[in-house]
Amino acid sequence: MNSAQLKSALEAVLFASGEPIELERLAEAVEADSDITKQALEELAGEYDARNSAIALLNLDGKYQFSTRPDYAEYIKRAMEQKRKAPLSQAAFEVLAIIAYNQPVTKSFIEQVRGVDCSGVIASLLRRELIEEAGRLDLPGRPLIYCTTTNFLRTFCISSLSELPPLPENDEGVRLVSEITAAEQTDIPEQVLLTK
Amino acid sequence: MNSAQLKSALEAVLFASGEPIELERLAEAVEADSDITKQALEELAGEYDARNSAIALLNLDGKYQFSTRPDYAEYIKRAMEQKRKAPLSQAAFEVLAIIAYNQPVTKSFIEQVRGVDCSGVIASLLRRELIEEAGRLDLPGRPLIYCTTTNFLRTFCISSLSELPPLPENDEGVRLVSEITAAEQTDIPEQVLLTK
Amino acid sequence: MSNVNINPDYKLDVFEGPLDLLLHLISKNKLNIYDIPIFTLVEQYTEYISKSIDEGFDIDSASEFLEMAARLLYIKSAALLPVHEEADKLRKELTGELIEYQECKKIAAKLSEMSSGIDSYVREPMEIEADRSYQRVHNVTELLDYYLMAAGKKLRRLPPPVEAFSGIVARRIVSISSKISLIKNLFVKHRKLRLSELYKKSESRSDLVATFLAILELSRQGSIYITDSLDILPVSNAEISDITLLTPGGNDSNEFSTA
Repeated sequence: MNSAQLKSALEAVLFASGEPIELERLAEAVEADSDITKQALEELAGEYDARNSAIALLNLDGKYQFSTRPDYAEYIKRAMEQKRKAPLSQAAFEVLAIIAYNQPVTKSFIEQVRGVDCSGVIASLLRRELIEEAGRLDLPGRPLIYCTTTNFLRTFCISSLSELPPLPENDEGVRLVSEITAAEQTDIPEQVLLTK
Repeated sequence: MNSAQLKSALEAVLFASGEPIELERLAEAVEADSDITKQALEELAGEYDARNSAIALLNLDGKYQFSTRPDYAEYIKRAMEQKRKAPLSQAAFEVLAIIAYNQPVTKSFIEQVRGVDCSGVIASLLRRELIEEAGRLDLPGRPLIYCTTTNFLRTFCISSLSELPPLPENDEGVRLVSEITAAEQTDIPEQVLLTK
Repeated sequence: MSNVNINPDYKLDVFEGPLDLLLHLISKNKLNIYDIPIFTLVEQYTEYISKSIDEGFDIDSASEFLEMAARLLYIKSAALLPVHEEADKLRKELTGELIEYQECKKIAAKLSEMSSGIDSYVREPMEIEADRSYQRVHNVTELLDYYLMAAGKKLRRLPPPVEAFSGIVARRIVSISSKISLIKNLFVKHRKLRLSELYKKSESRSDLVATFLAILELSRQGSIYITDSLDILPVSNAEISDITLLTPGGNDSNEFSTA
């Protein structure tokens, strides 16, 4: 690997990682001597500086990391906060509704009701502060449980969960969900947790 | 803000966000006109290409995202001690093909074409963010429908669905069709309908 | 059961499903996919399945393969009847499925060649102090609607709107039955249709193939006649003199045997 290839490989690794990485680990990853790696990193950092890039390659106590320069923090913050206004997806609404009516609930419960993997949706609802973690169930695997937040109440203009519209009594789906709830809460918790 | 500053601001926002961002959202974040923003993005992408950076600025269906070029996957995996991304299976490619060309589609549609249960494959494609839920059909049972994601575009190195390869010419179909055409032209309709 | 051309290296689990296995048998034995000799196919298919099971293939994971075996046997038995219209219909349905699946496989292969981007990596968002809490406001009744939707059994009073079906029928891999209804609908407005016009409307090869098979099916059902000049007429409009080919009903004209 020539010097340009070495720098590119390091650039790719540092970009993808996000976390600060030790010189030794970088050298191992690109299969180069650590002195050569160090030199390549310094050159790479110099190139980023020379072209006044918005990104800088930092050396933090022997660990290397790409980071944006502080001058741009305002734009970044604005871009990230724009997402607050993006409407919830159908999937997000459904997961939120399931949590609201059955809280606290585990991820496996939500997935049983919806029949699909919901990890991404749950992560996004957490970021948007519509739900929060409410501890772990004292069951094998100690699954996390989720409930809604005060931001949830604000979003739906209610002052407490008691103001949620009542569920229809004769809806088959509602009955089905309460069966899952019953199963989860009582006799056969292992099974609930293992049927994912 | 001059053109160099604009490009730097965009670079910082895209780098920090990690996720694909719509042109409009970028323009808003850097407080510039969207045409000017678009031009700056194209220039920025060109600069990354011109210096053979290990990082590329992709346009995925009007969203922009930085990504490493595929050549460096080995180093990244090694550095991040990541398990090799499992390659996509034949089944996964088939399900993706059906979704990509017919989206949005239900699971039962996919299963009808493939003649087998596809729950596992769909769950894995959802987890890998190659497909996503796109709501439900307003039909009894309210089935979920699926479509492809921007990650799908990135994985297949295209920037919009219109760049998908045209449906392959079915060899048998070509033969069939040319026989039809030939027969039609020579006024032998019996042949048309009795030939396969 | 002889001369089954099976590569011993192939095990049942290398096939993506019964359609995949059928396509394999069809190409191995150079059968015509547009005119599957059902008897040959049934024999080879069942022999392959039973051989795989003898060799230890898990019967539980073979349910879809067994279902197809049952389906093939059913078509075979229907084909033994003196009037075997149903067998032809079922056989053509299977042909349509096989063509569709064959296209699916070809596209999948192309996608597989294009998938180098799977090795590109993106970043996790940087940890930045930013307020990401949701900002919009919704009516709380929406939540109930979504809850019932997720529970999957929302009661409905009205039939679903036409657009609701778009996800099902908006497909470029074209089904023959949808083509049939399309052609039937055209007759609501038109007294006759030109065969060539129908082909021209086709947007892709599979569309064309489906159009062709749909016309075959309609003429077999006796719903349409095709004239010498390749006009297609619905039965109600057909003059006796127009009926020059493909008279419906008789057993002989049902079998689209090799030309």
